[in-house]
Amino acid sequence: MKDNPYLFWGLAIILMLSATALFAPLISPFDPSSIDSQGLLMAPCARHPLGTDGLGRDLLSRMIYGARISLSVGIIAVGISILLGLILGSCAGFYGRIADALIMRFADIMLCFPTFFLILAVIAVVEPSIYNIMIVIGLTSWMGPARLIRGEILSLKEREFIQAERALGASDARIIIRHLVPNAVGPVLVNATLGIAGAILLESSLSFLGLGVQPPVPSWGNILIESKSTLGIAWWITVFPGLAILITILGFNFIAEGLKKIIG
Amino acid sequence: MSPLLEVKGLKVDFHLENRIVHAVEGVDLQVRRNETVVLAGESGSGKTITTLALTRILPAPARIVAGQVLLEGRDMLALEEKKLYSIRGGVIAYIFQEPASFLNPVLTIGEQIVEAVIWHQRLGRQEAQDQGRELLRQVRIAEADRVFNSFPHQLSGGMNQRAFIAMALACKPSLLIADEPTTSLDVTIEAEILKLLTELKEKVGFSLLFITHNLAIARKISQRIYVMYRGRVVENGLTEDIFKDPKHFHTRELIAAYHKIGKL
Amino acid sequence: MILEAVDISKKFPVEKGMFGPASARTVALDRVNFRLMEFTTLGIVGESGSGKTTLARVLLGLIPADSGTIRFNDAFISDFRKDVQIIFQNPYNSLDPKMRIKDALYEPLIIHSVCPRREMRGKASELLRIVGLDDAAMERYPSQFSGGQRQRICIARALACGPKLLVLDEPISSLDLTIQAKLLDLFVELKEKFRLTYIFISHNLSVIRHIADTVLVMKHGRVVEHAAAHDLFERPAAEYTRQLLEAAR
Amino acid sequence: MLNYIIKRFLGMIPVLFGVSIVSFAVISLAPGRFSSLDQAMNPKVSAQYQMRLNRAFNLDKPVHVRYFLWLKDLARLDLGRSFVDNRPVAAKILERVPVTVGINALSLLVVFLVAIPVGIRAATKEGGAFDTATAVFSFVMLSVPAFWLALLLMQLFCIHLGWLPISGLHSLDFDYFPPVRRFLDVAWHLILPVFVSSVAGLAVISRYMRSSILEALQQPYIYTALAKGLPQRTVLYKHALRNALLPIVTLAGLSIPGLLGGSVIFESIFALPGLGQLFFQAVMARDIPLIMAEVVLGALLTVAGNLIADISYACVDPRIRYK
Repeated sequence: MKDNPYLFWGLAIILMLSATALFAPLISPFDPSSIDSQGLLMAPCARHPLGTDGLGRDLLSRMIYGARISLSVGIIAVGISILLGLILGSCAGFYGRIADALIMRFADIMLCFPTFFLILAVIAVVEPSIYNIMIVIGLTSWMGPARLIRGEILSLKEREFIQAERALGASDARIIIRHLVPNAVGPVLVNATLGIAGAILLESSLSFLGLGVQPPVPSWGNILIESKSTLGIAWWITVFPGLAILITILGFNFIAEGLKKIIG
Repeated sequence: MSPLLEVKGLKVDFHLENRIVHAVEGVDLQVRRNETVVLAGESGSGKTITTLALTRILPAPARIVAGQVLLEGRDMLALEEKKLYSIRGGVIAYIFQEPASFLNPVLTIGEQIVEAVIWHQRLGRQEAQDQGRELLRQVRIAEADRVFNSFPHQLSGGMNQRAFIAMALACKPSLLIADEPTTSLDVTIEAEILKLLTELKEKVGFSLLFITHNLAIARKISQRIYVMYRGRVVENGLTEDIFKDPKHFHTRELIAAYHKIGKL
Repeated sequence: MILEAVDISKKFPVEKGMFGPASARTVALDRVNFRLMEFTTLGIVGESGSGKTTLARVLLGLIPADSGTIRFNDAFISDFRKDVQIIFQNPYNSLDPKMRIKDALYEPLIIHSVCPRREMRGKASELLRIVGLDDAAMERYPSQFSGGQRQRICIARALACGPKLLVLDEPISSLDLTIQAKLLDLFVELKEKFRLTYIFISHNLSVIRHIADTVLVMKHGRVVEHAAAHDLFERPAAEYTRQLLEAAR
Repeated sequence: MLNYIIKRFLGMIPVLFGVSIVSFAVISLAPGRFSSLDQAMNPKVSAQYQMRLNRAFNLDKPVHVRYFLWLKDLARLDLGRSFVDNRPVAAKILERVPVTVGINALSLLVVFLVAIPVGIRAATKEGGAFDTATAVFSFVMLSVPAFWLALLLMQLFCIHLGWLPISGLHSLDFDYFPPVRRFLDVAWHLILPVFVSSVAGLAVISRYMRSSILEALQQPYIYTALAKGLPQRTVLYKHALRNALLPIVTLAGLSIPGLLGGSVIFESIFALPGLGQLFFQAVMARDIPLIMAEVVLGALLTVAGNLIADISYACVDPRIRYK
């Protein structure tokens, strides 16, 4: 682990973050929606280490709960996209020309849409809730994993050690489990990690535009909505949530970089 | 009279991430004018690195740690980089193994020949192009004009190698180094290229340092042979002496394999 | 007779149409016929693009032939996947990089349940010994071996389920001459020891002369000549065979 | 080459057909229900909204008929009328195209003019200070949320230092400026938006260029160039660079969807009257015809971008030009 600093620091950041999200109720000094009447827009001080927002709510507590939103959206959205990618990608890779042509053409079509446009269009017609966002991000980002998995399968299928296994009489299932999966898991893992970073970025941008997680539920993105109106006044409302997003995405990018080193 | 090329105690190390590999451990060899010398050895014996070191076109991790390369008395290893430009291609020229990958895929054959002629002989573009077409005819390419304007991917392996030879001879070098030029070609085409090389050598007049692991070719075209094994010259002498009375164990092994499956 | 190929033909699409069938198709095999006697070595020789590798893959059922049949004599070949194995040319590609040598050797033992789980390690080390490698290889990965050693591991894997017919597709072409010579000796030794039949494919005529009993010369997917090795090298019938021999001398 | 282009054009037709189907599918989620937001505010308004939806999409007819009707209108560029101000959607979009395309083109230009030399220098001085500095910059810039970067820079340059305008495309008394002053005024307003929208591209393309050059320098044909005695400069700029630039050309075409997506955020933050801001407003107002039109337009621009990328790649790479 030591000779792979990227992986080490990446995992450190993400584990710390996951712990924060998991034990949010225990470690959060205040209830995220409790209002401190005397402390409207207070600068960081002993009571409120990260200051308070316009309604007097403690920023640290809201950010701790915000971690839950960001992580869960990221992981579940990518879970959906990887699952879809796995199913469609392996069908395209394994079951010959017709399935391959259809699935890949469908992926090309989906890739034509600027992802953000597509997501916003769907959210315009469907209520913007955290679950819808997870599903929408998942449904509009399966194309990358699908192409990756298809590519891995096609390149592996030609490799001689797969031919040798078939000559030995190994069944398709055995070849998939014993040979295709171990060789493909590395690149898919890297893609998934980058996918989570991307999904978190998407969620916070959507929430920042007021189309993601709806207040009062705290998410790093929607906390920043207020920063537009408090730009010159409350620097902490802009700096801290943004920093949290940056560090999280950096963490996932570090893990991806570290994994790339391992799979070579 | 003094030999055209004399290599004394040449040592080349590879500085890899965590270890140093001694690719060439003290090589001595000579090439006289208009002589054909073969540098024979199996993969990993250091024969290619030795020849690349002569004009210092080594890959990044390689370092020349000792030795002298005397070309007509001047030590190539002591020369300043700028001075080497006139030697490379002008006095010592190279032909490599896979013509398709050693030719630039996005430049025409003509352009790759002309740039050498212009650089060395300071000719005008038009004059250089005429000379280029003449060179292609000299290596017995029938449709010289078509090949001149074609890209490497449009030509067969044999045709690319002929064009490569034309390019190498563009500036009338006195020493041509051929690194397994026919290994990737079919048997019938290999015979043609070898015949072409020996004819050109007689007509144009240059020394040929031929690298190969194929002793049948070595026996057919060379007067003298150096046998390399694990970075050292383990045996050298007249071709027939080496075949009749090999001394070093590796040479004996090579000759035995040659008699069993090396010749028809 | 252990195997007979009758009129085997195969074409490969060149330009895959966007939706419709391929426009042009190259001929890989064109009505190939031959018989293979048991315990002999059939050499198949030809230049690149002659179809010899395609023929090997068709014989192993890895690619379907367009037409023609392959009849196995069930006195010798009863269980096709067990009795017929293949060795490929590129040793760097024929072993799963993510799998230890031990597991690679266990694969055939498990697939054909050659022996119970607890005896597998013993069987695997015996296979390694047969091809001249020691037990230390078990725990290592393919990347830690030279080309010649990897090819020996592939041979061990192919022998694991006691095959009768081994198809060798340019098994030594990408190796150094001295290692080629050693592997050839190993092939000859194994053939005697396990009473095997070989189909040995190579573009190198001297290797074929050394090991083959009968020789099949192929050009553009067609059999140009099929004769006993001695006759073929002394008195080649086909013009193309003479050209090949002349070029190699 | 010509048949390559024709094949690419023909290949585009099924893709466009698919795009129209997906766009219609996305939007057809809407008419059946309306979001809870409207219902909470005022039941009467939502009833009116529902009636307008029915008329705009002739909901009574079966799906496939509705689809063909929509497609017919689309083909005639009759994209229906905006719910917000009843103006034809096509007109509303058309007047905003120059702003978005302009900014995106500018940021693409900035990306390529800066990232390519940076990538080359980082590659030639591999492992040096410059190389590590650009590596860190790229890594962080890829992790920074673009909207947050915009906020920070606005705080610094607009509020704190006051060097740059905080939003809008031009100053208040823009109409009285002479032409040159107008140009400078718009340029002055675009400095921050273009920089923010090109940061991600800079990070990606400079790293990509660096690895592409390093890979090209290890190719066998570089040995041939050196063996011909060509100087380092020629080997780098003529032999390595020309091969290394090939993949960069396609990246330009492929980055269009990302740029379009990003413009929604930049144009909202910097209040620039472009397609992105229009799209954002349409989404907030549930202006279905406008949303549908922008989604299809976004896809068309992307398909055009892919086409340009394909064709320019074929022009640059002879292996495709001369099959």
